[in-house]
Amino acid sequence: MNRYEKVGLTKEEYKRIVEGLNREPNDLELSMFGVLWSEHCSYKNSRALLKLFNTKGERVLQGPGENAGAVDIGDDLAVVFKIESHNHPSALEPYQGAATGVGGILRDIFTMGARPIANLNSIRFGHLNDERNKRLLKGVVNGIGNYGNSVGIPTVAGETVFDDCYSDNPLVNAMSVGIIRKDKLKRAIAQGVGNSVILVGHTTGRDGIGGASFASCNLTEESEAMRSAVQVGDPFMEKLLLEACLELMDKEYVVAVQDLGAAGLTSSSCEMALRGGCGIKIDVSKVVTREENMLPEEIMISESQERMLFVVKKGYEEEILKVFKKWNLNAAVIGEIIDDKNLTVTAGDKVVGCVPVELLGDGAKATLRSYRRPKYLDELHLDIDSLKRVEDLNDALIKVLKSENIASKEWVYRQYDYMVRTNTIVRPGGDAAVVAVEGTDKALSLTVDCNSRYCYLDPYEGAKIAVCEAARNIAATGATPIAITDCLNFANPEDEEVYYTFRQAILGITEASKVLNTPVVSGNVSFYNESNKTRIYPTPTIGMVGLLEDKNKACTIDFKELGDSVILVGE
Amino acid sequence: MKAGVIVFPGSNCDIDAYKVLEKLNVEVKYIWHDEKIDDEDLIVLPGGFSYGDYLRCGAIARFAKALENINEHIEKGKLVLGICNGFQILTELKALPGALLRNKNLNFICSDCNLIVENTDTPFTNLFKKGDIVNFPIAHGEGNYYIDDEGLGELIKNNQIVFRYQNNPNGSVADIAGIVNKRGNVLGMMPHPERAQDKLLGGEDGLVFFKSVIAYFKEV
Amino acid sequence: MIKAYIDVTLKKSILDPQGTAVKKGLEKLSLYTEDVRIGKHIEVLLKEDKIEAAREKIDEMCRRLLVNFEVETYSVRFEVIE
Amino acid sequence: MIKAYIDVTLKKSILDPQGTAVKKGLEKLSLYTEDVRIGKHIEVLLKEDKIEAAREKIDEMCRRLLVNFEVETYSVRFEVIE
Ligand SMILES: Nc1ncnc2c1ncn2[C@@H]1O[C@H](COP(=O)(O)OP(=O)(O)O)[C@@H](O)[C@H]1O
Repeated sequence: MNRYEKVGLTKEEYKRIVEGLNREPNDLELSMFGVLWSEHCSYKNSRALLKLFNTKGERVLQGPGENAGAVDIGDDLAVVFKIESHNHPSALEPYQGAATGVGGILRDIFTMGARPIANLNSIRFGHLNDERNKRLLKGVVNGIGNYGNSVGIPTVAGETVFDDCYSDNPLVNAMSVGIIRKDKLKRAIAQGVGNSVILVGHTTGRDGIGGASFASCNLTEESEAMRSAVQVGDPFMEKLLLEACLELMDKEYVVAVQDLGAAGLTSSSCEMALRGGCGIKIDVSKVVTREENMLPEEIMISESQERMLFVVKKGYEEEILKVFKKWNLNAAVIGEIIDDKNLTVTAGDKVVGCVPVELLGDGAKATLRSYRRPKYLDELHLDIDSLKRVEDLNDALIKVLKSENIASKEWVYRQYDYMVRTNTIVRPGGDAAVVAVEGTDKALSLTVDCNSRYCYLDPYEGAKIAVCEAARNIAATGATPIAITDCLNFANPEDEEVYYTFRQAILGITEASKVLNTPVVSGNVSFYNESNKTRIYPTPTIGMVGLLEDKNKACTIDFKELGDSVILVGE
Repeated sequence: MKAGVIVFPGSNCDIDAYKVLEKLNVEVKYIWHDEKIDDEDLIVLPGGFSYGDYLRCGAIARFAKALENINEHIEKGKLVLGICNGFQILTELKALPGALLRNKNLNFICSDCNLIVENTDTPFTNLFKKGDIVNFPIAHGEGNYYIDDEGLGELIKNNQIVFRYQNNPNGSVADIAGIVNKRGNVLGMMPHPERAQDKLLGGEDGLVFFKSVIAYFKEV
Repeated sequence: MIKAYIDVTLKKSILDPQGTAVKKGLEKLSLYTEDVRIGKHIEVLLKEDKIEAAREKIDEMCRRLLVNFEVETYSVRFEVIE
Repeated sequence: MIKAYIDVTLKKSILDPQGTAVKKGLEKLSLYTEDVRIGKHIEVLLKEDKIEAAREKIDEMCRRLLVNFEVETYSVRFEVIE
C-alpha cells in the first residue's frame, strides 16, 4: 500500500498535495490531509450540490457553513439548531456511538454561544425479529438517553423506524436546538495576529484516531478491525464544559470558539484559520494528553470527545484558565494566531509540520459526480387491483397497530428525560414537541421526519414529502414553520445511481423549502451507508423548527371532550 | 424563610427547584458545591447526575464541601429536601435509611406518576390530606428503593413513609416513593414536585408541596 | 507497585435484574446457565509495595467510597507489579 | 458445577470517565492512587463440571453477548463448586 492510500487519499489527490506544497508531505502532514480531505470533513462529493439549497430568508441570521444555523425569532432572540449523523460509530458500538453523537451536536450549539434547550433524534434499524437489531436499538436509545439526561437537556421528539435496509447500517441522527440573544451569536472565525489559542475540556487520548476517515469508508470486515475508531463519551464533562463555555461566551475578549469534532485539532484549527484568512500555530507539547508518548500526528488527529478550541485576545489567557479551573476542567494555551497563512505544528521549538491553511482546508476538490437514473425505478410498478381484498378489517387494524413502525414509541421516549428544565409544553407522543422560550410568551415547535420508503420510490417527491410532513407536524401544534436542518443519509456516492437519488433529494428539499418559506440553515451528509449485502434507502431526514407566538395556544393531539366534532381537512 | 439550592457539578434540576421557590416568593439562592451552607431554613439537594453519578448515584457528591455541616444543620431542625439525585445523596450520607438500586426494568423512566400521600404530618406535606393522589413526574434510572425487612418495620412504625407509588414503576420495596427521617425534617423522594409547577407543563400539584413548607415556617 | 482487583457485588439477598436480563439474553442465543449475577470490577493501582499496606488502603477505600454496605459486598485480589 | 468469574474492562487506550471520577473522588478523601479503572464483573454459574468445557462456553458468551471487542477486553477465572 502506498503512503497516501494508508490515509485514504487517491493518487490524484496526493499529486495535488505535492504540487501545493512544492514537496512531499511528511507523515504528520499527510495524516492531516488524509482526515481533512476525507468525505466526512471535506464534503467533496456533496458540496457542489448543497449549494442548490434555498438558504435565504428574512429570519436567517446564520446559514450553512458555521457550527450551526441561526434564525431570528423576535424579542432579540435567535434559535440555533443543527442535525448530525453518527451512523457508523453506532453500528460498531451502539451505546457510545449514539452518546458521542449527542455530545457532538450539543457542542455545535453551545459553540455558537447558545444554551441548548432541546434535543431530537431520528433512529433507524432493521426489524426487531433479529436479536442484533434489538441490541442495537437498546444500545442506541440507552446512549442517547444517558447522554442527554446527564447533561440535562430534554430530548423532546424524534422518530424510530424499522426496515430491512437498515439492518447492516443503522442510522442515528441527533439534532439539538438552542436559544441565544441574537447580538451574542459567536462565530468560529480566528482573527488577530498574536491572539492565543486555548484548548479546553477533556484530555487528549488515542481514542477515535482515524474516526473521520473511517466514517467515509464502506462498512467492511476491515473496519471492524479498526478498533480505535470508537470514542467514549463523558456527559459529565460535557455538562461542565457547557456551563464553563456559556459563562465565557459574552466576554468581549473571546474572539472565536470551535468544537473539536471529526479530525480533532486539525480540522478545528484549520477551519477557524480558513474562515479568518489567517494562519495558526499549534505546539503539541502543550496539549494535555491522557496517554504517554503520543506522537504529534496522534495529537493532531485524535477525536477525543468533550474538547473545544478558543481564540482569545492576547493578555486575557488567565481569565479563561480561571473559569475552566473553577469548573474543574483542563485548559492550556497551545498556540497563537500568526500572519502567514499556514497551519504550523511544533513540538516545543521544533517545527514538525507546516501546510497552507487554504490547501488543507479547501483543497479537496468538490466533485460533481455523474449520475444516472436508477434502473430499479423503472422496474417498480404495482397493480393495486392485484392486491388481495382484506376480509377482516378488525384483524387488519390490529395488525397495523402492532407493526413496529406504527406502534407507540413510548418505550423509546420514556427513557429520555423530556421534562428537565421545566419548559416542555407538548411532550413526545404527539405530532411535534413544543418547548417554551423562557422569558417570553413564545414557544418553539420541533420535529424530525422522513419517510425513506417514499424517497426510495421517488427521491424527489419523497424528499418534498419529508419537508411537508415536518411542516404539517409543526402546524398541528399551532406553530408556523420557520426553518429546517437536514441530515442526508445515503449509500456510496461514487455509484451513479446513488448520486442521482442524492441529487434528486436535494432538489426536492429545495423546492418544498421554497414553497413553505423554510430555508435550510444547517445540515449534515452521511455517505457510504451500505454493506456488501444491503444499501439503505435514500434517507434525507428533515429537522424543522416552528414558532408559536403564544405558548398558551399550543395544541395537543388528544380528543378533549365527549361530543366534540371531528373534522377531516385537506385534499 | 430562606432557601438554598445546592449545585453540584452535574446537577440539572437545580434551576427547576429554584424556579418554583422563586415563583412562591421564597428568598432562594444557589449554593455552589464547594461553598458552605449558611443558615438557610430549607436546603434542597436537586436532581441530576452529580459528579456524573459515576460509581453509584450520589456516592461522590456526599463528600462535597457544601454537605460538610449538613448533619449539624439537620440536628438544628432545619429542613433538608432531596429530590431524585438528592434522595440518592441523602441515603449515601446515611441521613436517610436504605439505598436506591437500578430500576427493575433496567431502563431510565420519564413519565407522569401518581403518588399516594401517606403522611401529612411533615413540614413538606401539611397542606395535603392523607390518601390524596398527586401527580409528580418521575425521571430516573436508579429509583428502586431498597431497605431490609427490619428497616422497613422501623419506617412503618415511625410513620416515615411519606409518598407511595400508585403503580410502582421501578420495583421499590413497599411502593415507597419518599421517606422522612425520624424527626421528620429530612425528606428524600424520587418523584419531582418541582416539575409540577405549571398547568401548561402538565400540572401544579407540586405547588401545594412547596406551599406546605412555607406554611410550616409561618407556624414556627 | 501493587494492583488491586476489587469485585463489588450485590448482596445475595438482593435481586439482580441485570443478571436476570443477561441470563435471558444468553438463552436466546441457546447459551444456558444456572445463574448470572453482575457487579462492578474496579482496578486500582497503588504506589505501595507491601500487600499488607495495600490491603489496608483498599479496605479503607471500600469502606468510605467504593462499596455501599447496605446492598453490596466486595472481595479483593492483589498483584505485585514491577 | 462451575462458577466463572468474568472481568470485563475497557481497553487501555479508551477513556474511562468512571475510573477518572472515582480517582478524583478518592483524592478528596486523601486516598491517593496511581490509576483507577472500572469495568464489569460477571459471575456465571454453569452446569458443566469440566473447566475445559466451561471455558469454551464462557468464551462463546463473551464473544456473542457479554463483551464488545470494539472497546472492551475480558479475563476469566473458574471455580469448581460441589
Ligand atoms: N427516537 C425518538 N425519540 C423521541 N421521541 C420519539 C422517538 N421516536 C418517536 N418519538 C415520538 O413518538 C411520537 C410518534 O412518532 P411518529 O410515529 O414518528 O409520529 P408521526 O408519524 O405522527 O410523525 C412523536 O411524538 C415522536 O416525537
